[in-house]
Amino acid sequence: MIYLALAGVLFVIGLHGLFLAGHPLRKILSLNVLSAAVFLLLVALAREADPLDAVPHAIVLTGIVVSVSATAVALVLLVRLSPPKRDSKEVTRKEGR
Amino acid sequence: MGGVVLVFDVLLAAALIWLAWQATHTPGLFRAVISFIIFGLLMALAWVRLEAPDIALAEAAIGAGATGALLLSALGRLAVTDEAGTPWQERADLTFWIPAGLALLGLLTLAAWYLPSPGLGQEVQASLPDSGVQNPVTAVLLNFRAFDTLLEIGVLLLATIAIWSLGPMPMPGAQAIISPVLPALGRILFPMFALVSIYLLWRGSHAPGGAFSAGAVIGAGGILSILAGARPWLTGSAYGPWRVLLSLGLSAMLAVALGVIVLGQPFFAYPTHLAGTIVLLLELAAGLSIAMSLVALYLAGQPPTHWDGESLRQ
Amino acid sequence: MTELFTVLVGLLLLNIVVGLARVLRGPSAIDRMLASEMFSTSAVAILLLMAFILDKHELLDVALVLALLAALTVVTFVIRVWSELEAPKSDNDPGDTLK
Amino acid sequence: MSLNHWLGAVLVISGLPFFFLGTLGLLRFPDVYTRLHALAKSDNVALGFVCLGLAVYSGSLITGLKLLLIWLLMLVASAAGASLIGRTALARGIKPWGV
Repeated sequence: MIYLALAGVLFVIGLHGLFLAGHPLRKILSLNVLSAAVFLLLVALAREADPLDAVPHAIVLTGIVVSVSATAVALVLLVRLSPPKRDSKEVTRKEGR
Repeated sequence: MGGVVLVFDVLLAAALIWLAWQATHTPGLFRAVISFIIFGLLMALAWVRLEAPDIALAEAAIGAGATGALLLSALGRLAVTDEAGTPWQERADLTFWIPAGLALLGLLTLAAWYLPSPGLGQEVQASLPDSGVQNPVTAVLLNFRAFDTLLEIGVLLLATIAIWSLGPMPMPGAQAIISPVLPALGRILFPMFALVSIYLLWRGSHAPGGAFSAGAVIGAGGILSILAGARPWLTGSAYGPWRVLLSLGLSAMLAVALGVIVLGQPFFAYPTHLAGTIVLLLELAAGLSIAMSLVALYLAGQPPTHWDGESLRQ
Repeated sequence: MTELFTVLVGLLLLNIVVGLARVLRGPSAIDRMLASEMFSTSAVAILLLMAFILDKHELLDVALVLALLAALTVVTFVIRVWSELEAPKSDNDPGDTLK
Repeated sequence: MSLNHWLGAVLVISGLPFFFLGTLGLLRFPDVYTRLHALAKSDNVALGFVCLGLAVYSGSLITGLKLLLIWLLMLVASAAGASLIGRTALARGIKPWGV
């Protein structure tokens, strides 16, 4: 029961952050919080079943891998889109641009 | 006894909410990232409390390990590490957000209320003997709902392709500190990573573990050894081994899915006597692909065709 | 005996929650990083105790994975974030621009 | 309630104060180096006590070895992390407190 409420609160926090955050990195973090909330909801519901419902567990396992790949793509896009670092051309050369 | 467990749950929930708030709503990007890493760590504890050790394993490996490394190295490459002013846009209307949030919470509660409560636990238990493994989660992942896993491996491959298509991988800057600790760490820990992931793969058929955790662990090991400056073991022309290993999981799953049709079975329905072997082989292929994809995601770009250690350091 | 262990787990979690104050206060990035390292040690201990409370020895594997990956975050931080920043200019500088 | 249960519980309990001392150090010590010092030592001693206690409690060799492995991994992670952090902090010119 506590975990269901936790999932709800995290969902709202994540959604609020996703819509209103200023920096793109923060939006990515909010998206991750949001997905954690959804996973939590699924697993907390699976626990009510008897015997333990294995299907949501498998779905969440799949979801974690999908969300990490989405995060990685988003982060790479963010790094490529943001202006190169201030300190000198050296970094620019290193970054291969 | 019950009281202490309740206190534990409430403390954990409060800490998680506070960390989520920190990660999304307080100033300072680094603070947000570190809060999110700790959030992942505590989520692993929450999964244990919710009797989902499989997910706890994956969260410990991916959430607390790989995601943290991804976020931190992205942060290191960003020019601006701090935002000016408040981290969220000021046009937040409380008159809209409070009712909207409450309504959303209410809808979620309603949805949770109406879900069929017994779930599919009975059905999974009943068909477990035909699946070839004893761990219900592995059975669902690689037998009953193998289609989902196929798509998931596809997503990983797609993510890797997307990242590779963005250009060559950024070369790491010259290391500011020369420490004897790092290479030694890579040397000592990498065999341990390999050992633990083989152990998890082997355990996967009858206990929590399996391809996901094993792949994530060895992928994290790869990230650590790249950080430690180890010369990547995947030398060779035209990044041949990368491509083969990355697509191994998807191709193996497709081969099995279509192969069983030749044997006269429906799509993805394994013959019962072969199920155990098939699941094990699929786990091996999927684990290798997941590990390679994690390392590829971490590299943030297409690795160079010819990889020699000297040019990497320059 | 499991009652005793449950109390200990509660105390360890309380330890983590108190330690969160360091994440809140900072002042610099490395202090927050240290706090996170402390949390991973405490989480490993909690998982070990929980494995014995619930009598589920597979939780030992979760602790094992957590212990294995404990080095990853710190090493990434030091190499990829901290070393890339500019060094502090003066002695009065707290030593870190990254909050 | 046999002897190894009691012995194990006593060992586990004796680990707890070290956890609290580590947190106290993390919260109260003035700079990076002293906090590093508090964490790298006391938390690992605490985890060592917990692992030893649980190994005695379980009384099985395999579990004991796994616990030992977990402790050793945490030691490696913490030692490497402490060395990297300390070295980088010094290289970046963060002054030790009181020097």
